[in-house]
Amino acid sequence: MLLFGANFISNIGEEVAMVLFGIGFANLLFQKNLIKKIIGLNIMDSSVYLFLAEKGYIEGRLAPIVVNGIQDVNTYINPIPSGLVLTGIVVSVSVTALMLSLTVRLYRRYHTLDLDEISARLKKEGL
Amino acid sequence: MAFVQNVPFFSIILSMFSGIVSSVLPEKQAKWLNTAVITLVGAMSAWLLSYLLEVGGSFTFMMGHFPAPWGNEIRAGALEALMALIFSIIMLLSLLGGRKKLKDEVEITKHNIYYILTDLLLSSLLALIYTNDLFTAYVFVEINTISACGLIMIRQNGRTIEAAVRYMIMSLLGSGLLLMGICMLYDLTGHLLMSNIKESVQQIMAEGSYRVPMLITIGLITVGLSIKSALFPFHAWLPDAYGYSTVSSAAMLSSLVSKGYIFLLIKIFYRVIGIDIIRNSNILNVLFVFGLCAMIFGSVSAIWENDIRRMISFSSVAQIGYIYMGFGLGTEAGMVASVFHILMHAATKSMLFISAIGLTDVSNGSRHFAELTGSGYRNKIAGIGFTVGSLSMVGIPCFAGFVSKILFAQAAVANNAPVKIFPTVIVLAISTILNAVYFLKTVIRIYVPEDPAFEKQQGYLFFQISRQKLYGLTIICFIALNLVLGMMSQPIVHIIEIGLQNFS
Amino acid sequence: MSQYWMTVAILLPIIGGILVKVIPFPNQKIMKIYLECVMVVTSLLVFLLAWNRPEGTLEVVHFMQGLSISFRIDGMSMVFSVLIAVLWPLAMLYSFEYMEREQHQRVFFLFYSVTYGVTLGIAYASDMLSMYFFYELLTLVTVPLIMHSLSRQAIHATRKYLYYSLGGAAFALIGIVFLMVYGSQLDFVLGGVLDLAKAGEKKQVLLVVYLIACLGFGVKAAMFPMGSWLPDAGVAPTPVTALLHAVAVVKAGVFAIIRLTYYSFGTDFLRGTWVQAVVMALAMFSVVYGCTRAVMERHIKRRLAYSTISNLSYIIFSAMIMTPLGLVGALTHMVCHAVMKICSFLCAGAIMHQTGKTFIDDLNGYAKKMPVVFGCFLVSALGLMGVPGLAGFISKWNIAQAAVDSGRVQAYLGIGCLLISAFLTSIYMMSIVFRAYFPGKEFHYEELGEIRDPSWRMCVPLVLFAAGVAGLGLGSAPLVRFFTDVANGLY
Amino acid sequence: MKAGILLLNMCFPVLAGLMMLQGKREYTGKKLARRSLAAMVIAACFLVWNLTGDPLSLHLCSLGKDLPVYFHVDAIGKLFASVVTLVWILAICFAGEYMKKEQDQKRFFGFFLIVYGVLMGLCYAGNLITFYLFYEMMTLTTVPLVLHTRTREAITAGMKYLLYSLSGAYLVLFSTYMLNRYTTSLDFTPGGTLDLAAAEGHTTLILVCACLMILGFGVKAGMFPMHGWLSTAHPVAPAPASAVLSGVIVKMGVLGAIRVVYEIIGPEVIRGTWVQTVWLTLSLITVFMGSMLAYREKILKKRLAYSTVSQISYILFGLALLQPQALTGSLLHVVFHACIKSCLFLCAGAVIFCTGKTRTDQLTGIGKEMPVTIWCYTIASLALTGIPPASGFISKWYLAEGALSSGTSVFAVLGPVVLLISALLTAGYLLPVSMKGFLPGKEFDYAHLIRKEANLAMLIPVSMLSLLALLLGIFCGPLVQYVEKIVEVML
Repeated sequence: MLLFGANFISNIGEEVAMVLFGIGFANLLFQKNLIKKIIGLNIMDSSVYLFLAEKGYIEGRLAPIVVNGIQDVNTYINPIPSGLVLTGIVVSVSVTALMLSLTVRLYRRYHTLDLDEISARLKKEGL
Repeated sequence: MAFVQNVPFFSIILSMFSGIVSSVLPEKQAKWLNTAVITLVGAMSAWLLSYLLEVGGSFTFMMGHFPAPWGNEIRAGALEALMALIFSIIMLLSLLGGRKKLKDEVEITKHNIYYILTDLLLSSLLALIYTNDLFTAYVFVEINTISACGLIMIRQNGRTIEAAVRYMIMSLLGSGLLLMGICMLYDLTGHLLMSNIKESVQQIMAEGSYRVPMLITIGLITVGLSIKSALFPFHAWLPDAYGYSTVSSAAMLSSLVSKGYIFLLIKIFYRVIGIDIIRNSNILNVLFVFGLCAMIFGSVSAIWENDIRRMISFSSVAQIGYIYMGFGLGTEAGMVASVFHILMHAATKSMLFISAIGLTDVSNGSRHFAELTGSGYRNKIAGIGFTVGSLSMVGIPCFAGFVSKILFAQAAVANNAPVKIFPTVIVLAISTILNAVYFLKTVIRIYVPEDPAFEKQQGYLFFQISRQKLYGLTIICFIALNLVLGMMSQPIVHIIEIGLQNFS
Repeated sequence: MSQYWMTVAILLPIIGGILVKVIPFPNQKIMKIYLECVMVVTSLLVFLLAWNRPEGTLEVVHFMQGLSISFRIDGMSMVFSVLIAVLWPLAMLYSFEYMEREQHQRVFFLFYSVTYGVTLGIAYASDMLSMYFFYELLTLVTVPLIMHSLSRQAIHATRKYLYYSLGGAAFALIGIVFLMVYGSQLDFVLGGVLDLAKAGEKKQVLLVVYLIACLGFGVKAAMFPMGSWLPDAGVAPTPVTALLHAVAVVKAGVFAIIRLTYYSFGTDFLRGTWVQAVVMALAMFSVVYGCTRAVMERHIKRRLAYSTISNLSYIIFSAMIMTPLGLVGALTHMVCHAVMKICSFLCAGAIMHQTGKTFIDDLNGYAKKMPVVFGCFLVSALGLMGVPGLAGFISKWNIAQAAVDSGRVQAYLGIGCLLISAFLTSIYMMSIVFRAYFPGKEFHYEELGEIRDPSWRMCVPLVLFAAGVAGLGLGSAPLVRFFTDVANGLY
Repeated sequence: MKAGILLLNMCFPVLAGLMMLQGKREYTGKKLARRSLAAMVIAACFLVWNLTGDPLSLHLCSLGKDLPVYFHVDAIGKLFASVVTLVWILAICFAGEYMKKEQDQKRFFGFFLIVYGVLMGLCYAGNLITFYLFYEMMTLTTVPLVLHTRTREAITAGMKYLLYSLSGAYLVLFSTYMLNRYTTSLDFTPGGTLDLAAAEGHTTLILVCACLMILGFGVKAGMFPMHGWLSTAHPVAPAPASAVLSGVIVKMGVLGAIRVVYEIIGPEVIRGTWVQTVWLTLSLITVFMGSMLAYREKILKKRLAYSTVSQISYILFGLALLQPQALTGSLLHVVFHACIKSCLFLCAGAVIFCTGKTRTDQLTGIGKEMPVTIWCYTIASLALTGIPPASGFISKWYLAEGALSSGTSVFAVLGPVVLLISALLTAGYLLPVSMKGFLPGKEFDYAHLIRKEANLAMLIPVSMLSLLALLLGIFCGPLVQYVEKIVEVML
């Protein structure tokens, strides 16, 4: 009953975020293909950002950018989650970049993206 | 505000900027800069520590003059200072010890990258230690991960890259969970500064609302961090990562990186959620069980290894198990024991890695036991280092290992939950036996003399202290550190106790 | 006498031993003279310390609150240290000739004399942790002695020895930690240091812990399930087997058990509990088990090793009676068995050294060629069998008296086990003697060739020990009186 | 002074024996025999000196706390001692001739003397500890006599003998441990030294101890079920040795039983209990079984050995009745059987020595070849069978009478019956030899008959023993009175 609780509709964003998080997590964990893993990672991160954004968003308010000098706090949504999302995006971008670069290296070496196959090769190399 | 209170901030910023600067420096200067910075950080932490012991208590340091809850804060207490001190010492020693090996294994152009990564690692570790802000903590966790990954793959071969990928994947899973947890916490409390979060968490708990979300949050954070610190079921990435990277990296990874996460977890327990709530939730029992499993499993798989580096790595799994078992005891004493074990293991494990490399070097770089026969004579200093490390791991009195063993056992015995007494002490004893099995097996092996003719024919080279003064010096420092931890443990334990009291 | 002499006595052989490696001796002879001097001086010092023993405790190193290394001499220490001090110089003298054919002697002598110091440390330790410290140390310093020959077999034996004793120590440590928490202190006090106020409601837990710790120490004392390292360790050179695996190491285990039972947990706490029954039963079983294995064994040293297992369990059995008389019995057998067994082991060593024969079946008729050695062997064998007038009889008598006096039926059974094992002892010792003395009609002494007794350096210790066996058997009254005082806490 | 003589009586033969063992030059049997004879004579003088005069006692030394070595010359001791000495001297005369054909005569005579010394100690032993001491020594020192010939079977027999006796000794030791607690002292005092206060409520335990004691000494006395060694060990020894073994040594088991039952535990404790029943049953079984086995045995010496088994059990039966006349009978039988059985064994020895025949069926016509020997044999056999007026009759008479007048229900009747049957069997297995010997039947060819009579050195002891067997029966007055005096003291 938790799922279809009273504020099921109003919290739709969070639920979606959770589902996405699960999907991403599962991909990152279970996919053999490295690229798909990375995609999973990105899904996971984005779901978190969605979650944060949902948290920060307040019905009927503006993005926290001061235009035509309205200083009133109540006109804007909560800026901190947005800040967090920005930071998070930075982090995830860098991580993704790193992962991709690693993948490229591995691919150059072994011409495959399958991690298990790679480790099998490595065993053969006896390194 | 006393000037010394700037130390935490300075040390973080200093190491970060030195990293940035060294990107434009040539390799040699980068090396010196890095060494200098680490030494400086160590010295400053020592100063801070003495100051904090003098005045007692702790202080928070506002960054950019924004007051809470908007600003970002740094908090320093005795325990943090101690951690920073020991970490920087160990980092310095591991770098010095592995320097020659680094020359051989990593091409010269990559060296200043290596030092950049080290600087970043140091800064992120310091940040993890000092920060008072959860999201900052998350960011630095990621930085930590990235730099660690870099340290692994700096040595170019298939193994290391594969290890790096595995490491990345696992720790990204971990940090994903951590991030989720943090977000939910933020959702629940609306704060990011630890102290504020704690207040509101206390409130929520007092009201008795949001029990399930809170539990989930605790679970997410704990699991995330324990994945990153390679607790038993999530340790698959560890042996490769530690076993094949260049030795300084291995030493630093095993002794510092994972410990940084664990320390963060402790901070979250004490300063974010509040230890009482944690104790009331069952999370500690889960950690306890996994810790015990790790203690046994790690040692067993270490026994089956016949590659010295991987063996040491597996022993790390067991040691991490000790730490979590200490958490699981759920008492102050258990926590103290765990923290001391963090220090002890950091000191000992890095020494083991460094001396193991010395042994393999005089055996044509082979890491298999068969070839290691008699290497203790070919490289005396490394042999001694390894022996001391092993004895400390087995828990012979006078060495650091013994103290933490005693602390754990005492904590277990004094535990008010009698269910945990016997499992703990028995498993402690058993894992001692297992440690003895694999470590002393190696010690005996390296001290069984190989016959000279064979050595000549193999072309084993002998270690001259005159050619590697630095290496010898490092090992000696490590041994000294170990003995200090072993024989003058009382003040250190005292500091830890104070620090933990300041936490809550 | 000043307390600091204790430290001197412990450090003297250790440093002296290490110097063997450092000083460039012109030749073996001088080194041996030097070593013997070190041994003798140390022993004299030990005798002096026992003669007028320093009062009070001497704290050497301080780890943390309650954790320190400190020395004190009480009755038990006197017994053990003097026993060691008597045996060591003689064994060293013996080893000089025995080791002549062996490789790297210097290492051997180094550790041989270091072990002396460490064992003294065990004797003088004033509390559980100090004893534990030296106990572990003993394990480590004896390792090179066992793997001295560096053969595959020796290395295997060494590993086994290491794992067993370190494991045992690990379990013993549990007991020590419990003592730290539930005891008023760690120092040895006859009658126990348990803080009954705290221990009261946790009695069962503490009993279990005692059992664990006792078995832990029992590993070194080669009690039944954990004794199998001892026969394997026989690959070590005979001086080691004789001195360490018949006396120093194994007796250290027994010593620790006595310390644990009488001086830490306290007999009043343990007497009449199920733990006493369990340990006693184990001891009784291993008494019989050891003898049986010894009868089945064909290799001289292994046979003697198994006999050691059973004899050690005599001591444990007697200690488990948990009365002053029981302690007296234990101490008596500790001393008597030490002398007898070292004598028989050294004889076995002399035989192996002179003839190169290691199996009993090859010993036919050697008694005619080596009268002295086999004479001593005969004496020790009779002593082990418990023939009156020799040491064994006295100790068995004391143990049995303690058992009878305790009035427990289990103790009566224990006496039965003692006698059964005495019978088996007569089988496995006498069969050797028979072969040596009565080789059979068709045997020709010419086959043996030029075999003769070893030189004085080997014979003197043998004869002295054999005389000791007889002497203990004939005039043990003052000794036993002294033990009684020790058991009643007069020292 | 007398104490000195007492000691000399024990030590002198031992020293003489040791000197003989250590003597470098190889003497001929005759020389050795003369020397040992001389030694024996001297020892005998000491003995005579001891016998005259009041009982004296002597505290020699103390093995340990409350383990005194204590000698006390009382009537029984004197009786046994004189019997031993008599048989010994004669046996040595015989040996001087007989041992010509054997090797290692030095060892034989040496141990022969030593055993004598030990036996003296056994007879004079004043408390249980001392008795046990010498008992063990006796076992150990007689082993070389048993396996003298060093053939494989001899050695196995020796081992068997050793192990049986030791197991018996350990049974004794066990109950010694126990009794030491429940008695006022272990000194032999007629009527027993049981400490009734301490023994209160432990009756069963004490009875068990008594039973074990009896069984333990029963081993030496060849009582069923522990008789197995006797028929193996006695025959393989050289004739003089087997003569003393079977004539004297076995009696020491009897002595032990007497000492324990009548002078430690006390007859009153045992009378009417299950212990007495067991003892009686066992002894009767042994009597019957021994004779049966002897009857079915072909080898002469083995046959004699079996007969010893049954005859000793006569004595034990007498002791078990706990009744004055029966006890008298037993003591008498001790003396008589000593003379008779050694005589018989010596005869067998002479036959083997002269003709080399061992089996009874070879002995047809032997009477013609060596008439004197066989005459002695015949007299002795008659005496053993109990034909009046020869000695055996007297003792059996007393035994039977004692049995009938003892309150024991079944055994009062059963005993005499069994005795009678076994007497018939005795006749059945002893006399045929002499019958066949003298009356070989007509198909025996007298042509090849040559006189192979043994020479004087052998004949004198044999004939003297047989005469004793006869005369002691006819002029038994003084002996009987002496024995009755002893019995009065005891019961």
